[in-house]
Amino acid sequence: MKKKSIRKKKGIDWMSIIPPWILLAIIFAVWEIAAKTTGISEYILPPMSKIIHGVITKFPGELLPHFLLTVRVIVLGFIFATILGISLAAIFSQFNIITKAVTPVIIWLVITPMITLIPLMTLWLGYDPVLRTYVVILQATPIIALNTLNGFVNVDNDKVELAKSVGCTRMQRFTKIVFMNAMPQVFTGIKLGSIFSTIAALSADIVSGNAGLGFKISQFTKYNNVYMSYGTIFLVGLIGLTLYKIIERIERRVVLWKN
Amino acid sequence: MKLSKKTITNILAPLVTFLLLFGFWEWAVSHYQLPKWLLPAPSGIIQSMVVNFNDFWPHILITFETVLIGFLIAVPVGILLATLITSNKIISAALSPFVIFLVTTPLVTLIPIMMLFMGFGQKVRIIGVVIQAFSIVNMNTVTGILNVPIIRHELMQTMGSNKFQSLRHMIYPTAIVDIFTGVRLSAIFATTACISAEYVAGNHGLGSQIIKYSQFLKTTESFACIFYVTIIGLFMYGFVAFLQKKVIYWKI
Amino acid sequence: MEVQKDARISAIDIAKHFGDKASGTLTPVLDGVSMNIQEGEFVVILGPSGCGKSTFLKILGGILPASSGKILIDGTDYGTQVPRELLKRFGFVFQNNNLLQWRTAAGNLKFMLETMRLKGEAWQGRVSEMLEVVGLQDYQDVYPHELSGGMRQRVGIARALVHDPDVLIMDQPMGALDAITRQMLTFELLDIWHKTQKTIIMVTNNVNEAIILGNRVFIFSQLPAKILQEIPIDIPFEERNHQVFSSPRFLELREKLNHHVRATLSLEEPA
Amino acid sequence: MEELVQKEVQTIPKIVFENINKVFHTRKQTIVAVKDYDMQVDQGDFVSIIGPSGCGKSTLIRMLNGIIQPTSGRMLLDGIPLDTSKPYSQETLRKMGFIFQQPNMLPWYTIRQNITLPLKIFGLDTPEYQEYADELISVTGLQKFADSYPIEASGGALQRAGVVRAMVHKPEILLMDEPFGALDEMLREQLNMELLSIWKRLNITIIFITHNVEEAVLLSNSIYVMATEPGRLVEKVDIDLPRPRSLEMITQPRFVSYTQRLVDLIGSVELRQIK
Repeated sequence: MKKKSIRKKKGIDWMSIIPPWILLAIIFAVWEIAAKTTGISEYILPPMSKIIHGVITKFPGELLPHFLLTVRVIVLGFIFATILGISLAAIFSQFNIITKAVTPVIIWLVITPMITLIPLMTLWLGYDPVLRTYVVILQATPIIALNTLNGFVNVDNDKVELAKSVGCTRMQRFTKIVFMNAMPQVFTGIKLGSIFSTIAALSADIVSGNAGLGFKISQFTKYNNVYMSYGTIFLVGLIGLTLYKIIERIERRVVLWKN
Repeated sequence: MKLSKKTITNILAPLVTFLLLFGFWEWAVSHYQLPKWLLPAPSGIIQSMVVNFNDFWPHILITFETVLIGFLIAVPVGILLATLITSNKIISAALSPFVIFLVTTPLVTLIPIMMLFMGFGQKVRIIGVVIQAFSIVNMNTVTGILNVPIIRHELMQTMGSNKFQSLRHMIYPTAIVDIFTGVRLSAIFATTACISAEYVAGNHGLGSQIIKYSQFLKTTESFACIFYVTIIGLFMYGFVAFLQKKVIYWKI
Repeated sequence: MEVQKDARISAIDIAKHFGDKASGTLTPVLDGVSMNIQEGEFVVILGPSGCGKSTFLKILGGILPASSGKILIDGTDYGTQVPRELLKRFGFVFQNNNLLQWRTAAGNLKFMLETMRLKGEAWQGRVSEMLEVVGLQDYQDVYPHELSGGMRQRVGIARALVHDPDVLIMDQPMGALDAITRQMLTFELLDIWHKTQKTIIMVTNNVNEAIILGNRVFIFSQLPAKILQEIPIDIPFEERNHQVFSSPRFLELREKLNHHVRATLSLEEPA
Repeated sequence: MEELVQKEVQTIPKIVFENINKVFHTRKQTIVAVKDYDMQVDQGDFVSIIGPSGCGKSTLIRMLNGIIQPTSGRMLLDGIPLDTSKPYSQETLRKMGFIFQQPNMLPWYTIRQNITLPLKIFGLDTPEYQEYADELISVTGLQKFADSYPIEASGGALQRAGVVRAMVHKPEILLMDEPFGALDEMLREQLNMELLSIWKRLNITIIFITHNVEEAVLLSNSIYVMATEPGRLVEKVDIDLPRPRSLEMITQPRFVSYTQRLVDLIGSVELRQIK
């Protein structure tokens, strides 16, 4: 029996791949010309060629340890925050009274930037850079939990009726229907969590000022190597963008039904 | 007005939770005799918030101004730019990765450079807040506009409506829910951005005070500043919710 | 209304209201509906949209509790709510198919077996068997968003049959389909009923469907719904095919049903 | 009968489709939505187009209304060819009213604001047109919903508002894309009769798209039957049932013979590939 799957092979969508690269080339060119011709001092607008060259040469030696530290802090903190955020939301969503009681507390944690705790963190936990992961967890978990909780609580009525018509137990209802049904909301939370993680990690770098790309950026600026500052900022941006794109790719594979 | 059972639980339950949380915090501090420099008790913090109010007030004002002004600039800029981006297929395809790049690059990294040519003043921090806050509004507005159903575009086409008429009568109202998601997030990003900017640029604003007090082990004052930041965050959250109620009047 | 002893399902004076008098949001939906349904019968409920037909079905299907009245299954009285363990013997087909979008067609059927803890090869075999009954054996691993409306509806029907229930409850199964697919699916449904000999209770607002499928048609009134008419359909199974539309008996019944239903509309000015 | 013939000779046809083709190129495949389509509709005629989903019926009227550009072929309105290279002028668009399958109301405007929106966009916001809008609203029994928001109105009321909105700028042609497809049967019959009375009173030309064979036979003078892949005209069936049409006709033998013939025409095409 020939298994017919009417899923057509997805052609590569050139339309969304080519234009961004062209625009990137244009920006690089314009930046280069502006830096070279308009006479703005190199401390304000270094030429793009110098920035790229600087980053490539300095990366293996000077930048690599700080790059690895910041990436480790972001990724570890983000993954832990995602697991923590989703499991907390799963627990809180079980009973309506708990959801009502806890949501305002989560909102309080979201609107109070957890990075306000960074100066106290160094006081409590000392200067060990790895401890910045805790700041990332504190900053990212509430936003992930809030969106996930929203997804778990607002289940559309049809699905609730389906669960009742089949006589699902509470556990079955959650694992087989509610959890997957909330995936779009969960991924919104996770994407926001990744953005908050980068912000928290870089803020911690700059405040504690002894390691990490954030520290290198303020150091480069202090010693007027402005082209290296720009290079490192682009590097940080790339980390954030890559993390975001990885999450988007996973989402496309998990949430199949959203076009 | 008879409070129905539902509204009671909506107010009572969170109240009880907060009381429990702060109660536990208060009990833990006194029970384990934690020194004030390590972890102050909530009562101590609130007392400091009241007693040293005049020292805090100028910084609260500066932080609040920075967040509010940055937010009020970021929202229109974000929406307008999103409208431009989505007006043409090629532009929107080209710009979409950059829209995300702006959101995922923490502004705190830009502050050191901006300080080079703009000094320590509040201007730097406001611009920083605008950059961080506008990018999230921009991203959500782009999503909202791109999700407008085709059948509504067709409706406007059957009336021969031009771009502005379509935007005013159909596109913005349809996308308004996504736009407000962006606005709500932008308020949160604005507060976060302002604090991280104050860590680096200058010694005004609650962010700088938190660092100063923590360096002198005045943890109670640090926490007082953190609670003031919460109040600012709460105000922004309430302000956006109020705006949403006024603008989106047709939703139940 | 008294209970018929050998009835498969009996609903006695079922009433239902939403909201409560205190907050002034009391809206009565069902006002004393009674029905005795025999084994292997195809009962159709016909009535204007928004008249509480679906609510009555959801009460029978154990989704909603009745506000008052009695539900009896095989003679035993279960009061206002069908107990959870009994739901294994019911299959519910929703109007908008209500498939789990993250599971394939076969996955949606397996969902039923998993939640009802029906393990073993025999049951797994039924998954492809039921998909074959609705003509979708080639689409086992296809996701709902890749299927057309008609095909999704058929997966919904297969899902309601996979755990071999005694009673099939259908809430306007063809409501959201275009007229051509709807007519084809009607005859397929008749065929499925004939092959599986299940007891079926279906709600529809389409008079043709009611005559082709039903052997008894109950006409519901406007909100709050009560039974206005009970009309037997005496067209034999063999004659219920594409040619039936022009048979005099069909046209006569159609006129009769239309007349009664239009009567329910005229009670209240056009919606 | 001669009165009909005499009318045929003089007047120019209201709408003409000449060899219209439409091909959609998507990343995965190309679809021939409409192939070599010809049609002529006279002023005041009521024409239906029926066929399985995906046979290009909706594309056809969207091309006439300028929402979609045809790949090749010509369309004439009152004998004048339509320039499909650029969006239509407001004068051309004002001649046509489009009715969608779902009501397509804007939830932030009241029913009355939705209905009078075309007047604002077309620049016809004069008291005379506003009065006409009010008259249409009362004729179709919508006064009750006029000042409420779409979320508070019933499906039937919303669909009626959609019809009124398409007529508020006094168009000469109504293009209806399965307007009553989503409604239940009783309500559909009611709206069909109301549509016939509006059509007679305003002497307006109507192109009606539907899946429902019975609805097409009840409403139209002639029916164009289409098939899918590629979307093409299979046959044109003229309905010479007497006017005015009534719901009682549906069970009469001549009516049933028409519906049977059309079902066979569509049925034969459809069964080959179940969509």
